[in-house]
Order: sequence, then C-alpha cells, then structure tokens
Amino acid sequence: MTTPATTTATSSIANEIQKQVSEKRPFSLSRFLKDRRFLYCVSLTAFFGIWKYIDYTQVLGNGIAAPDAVVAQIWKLANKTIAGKSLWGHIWASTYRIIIGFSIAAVIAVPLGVIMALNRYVNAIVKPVFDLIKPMPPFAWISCAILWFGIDEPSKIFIIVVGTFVPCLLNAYMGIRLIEPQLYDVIRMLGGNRKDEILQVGFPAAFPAIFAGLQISLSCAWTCVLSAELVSARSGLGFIIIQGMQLSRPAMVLAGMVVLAFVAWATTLLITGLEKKLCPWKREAVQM
Amino acid sequence: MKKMSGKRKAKIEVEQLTKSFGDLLVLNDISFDVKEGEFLSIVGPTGCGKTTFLNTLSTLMPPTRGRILIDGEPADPKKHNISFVFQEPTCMPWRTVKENVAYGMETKKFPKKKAEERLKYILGLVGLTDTENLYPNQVSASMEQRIAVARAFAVDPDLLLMDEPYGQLDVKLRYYLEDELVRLWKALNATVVFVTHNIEEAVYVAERILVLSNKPTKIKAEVRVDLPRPRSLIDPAFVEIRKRVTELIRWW
Amino acid sequence: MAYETVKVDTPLVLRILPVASVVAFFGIWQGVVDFGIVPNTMLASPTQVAVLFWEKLFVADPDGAVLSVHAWVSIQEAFTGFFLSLLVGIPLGLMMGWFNVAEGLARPIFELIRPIPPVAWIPLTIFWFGIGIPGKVFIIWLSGIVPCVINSYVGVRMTSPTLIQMARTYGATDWEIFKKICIPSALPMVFGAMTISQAYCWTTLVGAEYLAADQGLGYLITMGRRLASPPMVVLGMICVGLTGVAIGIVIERLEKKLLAGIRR
Amino acid sequence: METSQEYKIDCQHISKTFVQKGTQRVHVLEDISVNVKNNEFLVILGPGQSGKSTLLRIIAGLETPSEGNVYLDGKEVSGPGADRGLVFQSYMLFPWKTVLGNVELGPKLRGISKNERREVAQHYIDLVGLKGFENHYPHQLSGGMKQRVGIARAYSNNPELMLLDEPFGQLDAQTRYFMEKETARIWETEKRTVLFVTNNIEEAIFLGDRILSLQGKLPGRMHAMYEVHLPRPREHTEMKFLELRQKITDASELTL
Repeated sequence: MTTPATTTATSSIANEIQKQVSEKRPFSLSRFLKDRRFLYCVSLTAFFGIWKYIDYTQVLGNGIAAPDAVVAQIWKLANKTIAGKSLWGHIWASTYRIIIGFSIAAVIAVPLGVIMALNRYVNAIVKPVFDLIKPMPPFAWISCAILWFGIDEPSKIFIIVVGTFVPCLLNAYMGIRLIEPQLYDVIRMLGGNRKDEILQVGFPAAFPAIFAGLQISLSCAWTCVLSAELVSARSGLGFIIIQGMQLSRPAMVLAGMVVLAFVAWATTLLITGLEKKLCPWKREAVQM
Repeated sequence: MKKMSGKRKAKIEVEQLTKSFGDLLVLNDISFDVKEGEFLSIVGPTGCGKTTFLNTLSTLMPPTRGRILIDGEPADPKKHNISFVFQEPTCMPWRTVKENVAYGMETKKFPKKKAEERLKYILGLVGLTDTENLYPNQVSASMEQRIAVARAFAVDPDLLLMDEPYGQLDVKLRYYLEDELVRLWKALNATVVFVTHNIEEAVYVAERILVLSNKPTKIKAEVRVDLPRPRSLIDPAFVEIRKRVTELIRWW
Repeated sequence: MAYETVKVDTPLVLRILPVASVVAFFGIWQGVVDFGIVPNTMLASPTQVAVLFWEKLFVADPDGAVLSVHAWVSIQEAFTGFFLSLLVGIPLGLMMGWFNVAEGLARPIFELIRPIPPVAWIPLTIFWFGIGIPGKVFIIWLSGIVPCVINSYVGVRMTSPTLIQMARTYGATDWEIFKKICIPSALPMVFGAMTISQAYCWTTLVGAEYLAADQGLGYLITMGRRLASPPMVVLGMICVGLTGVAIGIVIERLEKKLLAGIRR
Repeated sequence: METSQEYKIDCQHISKTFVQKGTQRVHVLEDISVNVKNNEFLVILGPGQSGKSTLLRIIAGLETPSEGNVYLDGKEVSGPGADRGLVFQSYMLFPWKTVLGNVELGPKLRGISKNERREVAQHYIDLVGLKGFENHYPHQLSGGMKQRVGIARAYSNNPELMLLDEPFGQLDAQTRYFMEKETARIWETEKRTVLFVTNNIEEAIFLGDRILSLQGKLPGRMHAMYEVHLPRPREHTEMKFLELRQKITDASELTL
C-alpha cells in the first residue's frame, strides 16, 4: 500500500490530514459504494466473471480455460507427477535455479558496484565494458548459454546470473553515489578516516538502494528462469507451461502461470520482510 | 477610506468551534469574530493546535462542532472567496509567475477581462511586473512567497488566511515583506487572519491579536494594538505590547 | 563577477583508462578465439562477426531475411506495443493515482497480473493469435504497461499536498485539481516511465521472438544457435544491443524535449 | 608568515573560488581576515548566499581556501579533525543510528572504550535535555530535538572549537528562541570557542560576543564588525538589544 513520503518537518497543513481519514463517520450509501474493500470485491468479481464468460462463449476458441478449470488443474498437478516430478518438485526446480543464480550475481555484482562507486579508477576500467554488455537483454544470452553449457542446469543458472547482474550492480553503484556528501563530512569532522567513511556511511546509507536492486533483480530472475525453461527444460514451472502448450491444454498453461505468479509474489514478500527487519530506520516512500 | 471606529460590521463569525480526533480534543469551543477589513493576528505557543485551527477555519476540515459564518452564511469555498497563504511557498513550477498569480481567479471563474485587469493591477502593486514571465525556480524563495500572497489577494478574498508565510526568511527581508503586506491590505481593503509563532511579527502587522492556549486550544486573551503606522520596533509602547503577549504564551 | 563559465579537464589517466579497457576487451576476445583457447564452435571472434555483419546486409540466406528486414520487423513490433502501452498505461495510472474508484476497480486486477512475467503469456498468445505480429505486440504491451501505470500513479501520489490544499481553498473541484495540479506535476515521472517502459518492451520482444517468430533480431539469434553458427549468435546479440541503445537515445531525447516544454 | 599565538583562530586574507557542476566558476569569498580569541563566541552574520557557510567549512578544514591561510592555535589548518566540532544546518544525523549511536560516534571513531564513550555520550545527551530519548531513531524526533542531537554529537568529541552552521535555520520562531537560550546555557557550562553562522540578526545579538557581518552578494566580503556589550543572560526585548538590532538592520542591505 502507499504511504506519503515523509518530508522535512514543517508543520505543514498536510500533516494532519492523515488523521482525518481514520475518523469514524456515519454510514451512507455513497460512502459504502466508494469503499476500497467494496470496490476490490466488485473488481475481482468482474474479472473472474468476464474470464468465465469468455470461456463460456468460446470467443477465443479453445485458447482459454475457465477459472474453475484452472483451479482443478492445479489440484490435479499437485496430486500427480509430470516428467517424474510433482508440482512441488517443479516449483523447487525453478526456485533452486533462482537461488543459485541470484546468489552468484549478488555476491559478485554488489561488491563490484560498491567498489566502482568508491574508486574512480576501477570505475574507468569496468564501466565501459559494463556499458557494452548492459544493453543486451538477458534472453539474448540464451543461445550463447546453450552453445557454451548445453541445455542442462548451468546454462539456466548462467542466464539468471546475466539477467540479475545488471540491476544489482547499477543499484549498488547508484546507492553509493547518491549519498549526501555532507554525511561524509560528519565523519571527517569527528576524526574518522577514509575507512570510517566507507564503513560508517557508505554501506549503511546504500543499504536501501542495494535492497531495491535485489528486489528488481528478483523479478528479473523470475523472467529469466522462465524464458530459459520455456526454451529448453525438463523441469520447472516454465516446463509445465510449455507442456501445456504442446499438449494444447490451456488449463495447464494457466495453472502454470498462476502458480508462478504466486511463488514470485511470495519471494518478493520475503525480500521486503527481510529489508524491514534489517533497516528499521528506513522511511517509506510513495510506491505501488 | 477605512473608518477605524469600532462600529465595523462583523465579516466572519466563528461560533463554538470544536474539533477532536477520536478522543483527542484539539480545539475547544473557540468563538470570535473578525470585522470587515480587519487585520487580525493569532499567536500561540509551539504545539498548540495551530494547524488544525487553520484547517477548520479554511473549511478544509469539517469541525466536530460549531460553525463558521461569512456574511451570516455558513462558509463554503465554492461560494465564498477564502484564500490561504501557506507556510512553504506553493507555486506551481510549470506556470510562470503571471500564470501562478492568475490561478486563483481562473479557478474562481472571474470574467476574462476583469481577471486580466486585476492581474495587471496586483502584479504592479506587488512589484512583480518585471518578473511576470519567469518560472518559479528562476526566482528566490522570498519572491515565491510574494507570488503566493499576490495570488491570494487577487481573488478579492472575503477571508485571507495566512500561515506564518515569512517564517524562514532573513529579518530585513521579513520587515520589508510585512510592510508590503500591510500596504496591500490597506489598498485592497481585505479581511486578514494572520497566524504566526513570531510575536513581534504579530504585533507589527495586526490591529488585534488573539492569543491561543496550549492543547486543547482555547482563546486565552485578546490584545488590541492601537499603534499608528508605520510602527517602530523600538517604540516603548510597541515593546510593551510585545512583552505582554510574550508573557502570555512563554514556554521557553 | 561572481559567476563565470570555465572548462575543467579530467585527468589524463581517467581519459585513457576507459579506452584502454574497451580495446583490451576486444583484444582478449579476439585472442581467445584466434589462439583456440575457446573452441570456434562456442564463440566467434569480433572480426568474424564484422565479416558476417557485412554479408548479412545483402544476403538473405540462411535465415530468410537480410539484417535490415530483421531489425525493421523488431522495431515495428516493439514500437506498436510500446505506444499502445503508453496509450493505456498512462491515463490508467494517472486516474488510479487520484480517483479512489479508479484505483479500487483497477488495482486488484493489476496486482494479479503484475507478478506474471510477460514471457509467460507467450504460449497463451500462440493459442490466441498464432505466431504473427499481434501476439508479440500483445506481450510487449503487457510488459510495457506495468512501468507506465506505476510511474504515473506514483507521480500523481507525489504531488505536493500543499499545492492540492491550495487549490481546494480556492474551491477547485476534484476534476480541476486532477487536471491542473496533479497531471502537470506527475509529468516528469510519466516521461521517466517512457524510458523504463521502452527498455522493458525491447527486452520482452527478444524473448517473444525466440519462441514464436519467423523474422526479427531475436529470431536471428535462435537461428544462429540452430545452425550452430556462433558468429550469427553474436551478431544477433550485438544488433539487439545496438538497436536497443539507439531506441533508448531517441526516447531520451524526446523525453528531454517534452520536459523542457513544461519546466524550464 | 607570522601569526600570533594569542588567537584561537586566525584567518588571513581568505578567498575562495569554486567550480560548480564542472563548468561554472563561482567566486564565493574575497579577502576575509578575522580572528577569534579563546572562549569567544563569534557570530558570522550574512544573508542567504553570502559565502558564510563556505567560510565556516574552510575553518573546519572541509574546504581549502584558494588564497590565504587559516591558523588554529598558530598552526596552519590542513584538513578536518576531531579538535573541531561541526553542527550542520540540515542536522545530518545518521538515520540508521539511534540518538545514542549518533552521539557516541566521535569517541568510537577515536577508539575509546565502550563504557567510557557511553558515559561521555550520556553526559551530553543529558546536557542537551534528551534524557529518555537515547534509543529513538532520528526520524522519530522533531526538528529542534534533532538539532540537539547534532550539538551533543559535536560536543561528545570534546573539541576545542565549536562550529555551528545556521543550526536553527529550519525551526519556528519560538523553538528557535528556546534553542538559542539552550545554546547560551550550554556554552556557559561548557566554555568553548564558538563560531556561529546565521542569517538572523536577533540570534546573532542574543548569542555573540562579536558579530562579523558579511556583504549580501557573492563574493562575500567583510562588511562590518560589531561588538556586543550586553550582559548575559540577554533578553530579546531590552532596549539596548533592540537598538543594536536596528543599527545592524539599517546597515545591512536588502536582497529580495
């Protein structure tokens, strides 16, 4: 949900508006109609209703399955095995690839970004090469990966590393670069040296930006693992989707998509929770 | 000419204004009135419900109890002209100085011809004619605040509320702008309610000062300032009033 | 005068290092292939790629089209999807930022669809549209719309609350405030969305062409792999990168120009 | 060059030119010479954009002057150091540290043992009146409280020289009076040489032994030096106070 960005403390008129919202007011029909929860219900009902209707009228031919068919399909997947693995096995296959690839990328990219931001000579050497590689979309590497590593696990992990490397590095770099320079002055005035500046200011101040980078990387990672699995795989959620396509069973495709969305969403929540725990001092800004 | 006698008609009547947030009572039964063309200052200690007070007075926030009447009718921003000058400069960065000043009249749907004439007049009065085509980020912070003041006066307000508009400015600059404000007020015969934390400022500009208490806010005292203008900051009579008001709210 | 304009030189080392680094990069790349450290079947050297680039400008074989046709097909698809996503995403995001009802209705659906990577839609679009252009445009539209909606929404939400209060005291209606305060103040964020959205669109396009296409730069890469021709793979990747950068620069220019129009 | 030992700070003919955004040269200070005696409270007064903060940063050692020298106890200043404490206009607290963590940072950097630095930090937290807020994070504090943390942090290093850069510029008039009074009180218990930068004439007279006023346009030049012979504690409404204020106001120029 959104919260307004906390600005510097002026006793602005806007500060007290928030409280007004929490005030209890008497029930009225127009207020009920504009209530968030009511609108959410309307919206979701309409969404699933139209989905069901499209399936019912066969506008898209056999290209779609009704919501209930999708749920049934998920239930079926959870109770039987495809290609030797249950649904949980496939979820784990995808997640496992992400964990490995994501960790490799984060371990290399975050320190590299930090060092690039702190040392302009390193920056002068690494940045041009990075800029050359950066515009290549991660999918473009799939062919390379297959040429280099075959179609087994390493090629998929390679794609994830490549795809998550860029946002990790960029955010770490920007996080350090955008630190208020006067914070360094504080350390210098208190008698600290360059090492203290980096340890006391550089790292903690860049922490939220690094986390934002991890957050973006994570969603990139899901895209990458999925496309790698779509191209060639024998397990994973992408495999379920592509199986559904090859068997012409939209319900299976949709089931794969739904499970995927759910798992991706859960991992995002995990990172957000971790960040809340690690940076209790971070203020929330406007976000969606 | 304005008559300084006490027989002016009451323009704004505030009756038993009360506001609470849940269990927290912020404004407690505040009643007062403002005469037509009067310059009223309101001072209070830091942390008194100043912001809430202004919010309810400007009808941005409905009061829990009580009402505000303008010319005997309940105040309504759609019908009455209520202008508000905020603490921080509120200029729209995508409009020029001229367009910013004109914004209020645009919203109030002034006839085009009248709006243009008035715009010219006000810009001249505030001395913004030379900079009328600049954008807010090309002028200084004090200029931005003058734009906001000009915009507020431009709509010929029934009630002009000011929330410590010159709080963060250099002293010399503040004196200049306060003089300018008084000049505008006289020229346009507006009804002004000026809220501030700065007692000297309040005494310098106002005809009458309302002193607020700590939360829950009540009116603690009323002080008349019958000094001739231009006022001198070191006039013993002036210092006397300043000291008296200070003692009423002193917490530091 | 207190202010005057001067030129400051960066130190010589800092100007040489980037050039040296790029030269070294290509040098090592060339060397690694030429001396057989990495087998020819896995990587092509820069010179091989350059030679193929020249050939591919005129020769349609073996993948069915010359380079310019591949690029043109990709650009066409990318831009169609991109413009459609701007067209829908920006107004939707702006409305969601200001009107409760719009947000209440649109948000749950948006949140449901957002975590699904656009590539995951490819099989469905093949069911629906076949492997022609409409399916790819749909996927690109899906990936481009997300940043548009988010940025426009955040832009409106970040409107200075004092400005909104100011407008309210003058008796402006909700619609007037939306039109005259919220939209102009959200514009920089909205234009910012164009850059992000364009990058997303281009990335997704390559993915889409991988799975379902018979022309386009992504298809070129896939063909390179199927034909076991590393030069073609690398050429495809470079073309994708360069075209992406070129589009990015165009959009950025456009964005700067538009921004200059509202804020000086 | 020769410099006398009797001054704590001795600035000789300081000029400063900046290069901004890589292309614009700005001339900020022009030939400033000023000295500060031991335990003296000197206020540098100037309107916005008069180079006063730059002067303070040069004395702090955060900037090097383009011309001229600064001597601290007769020794040339060559960089920042723990012998000077700086309080910033925008507080500059570390948002990821608690009040205690912010205040004890100076002693921590100098390698003082945990118990000892806790004690020092607690002493100054109590002195600025923040007892009970040790474990709050900066975003939970009001503007005035944040600046008190800033002051405590500067003091906790036990510096010989306190440098305050418009510390109360973002506070409302009454909180400002309160903080000025607190500053005067702290200064009287913890005698230090203080350099205080402000744009507020009232604040300058209330606090300063001497006031150096700078001219209102760039480059900043020395405009006048006022001695304040008022007994402490001072009162804002004393006649002498008001007269001096009038004098300084009249002499300074108006920059719109």
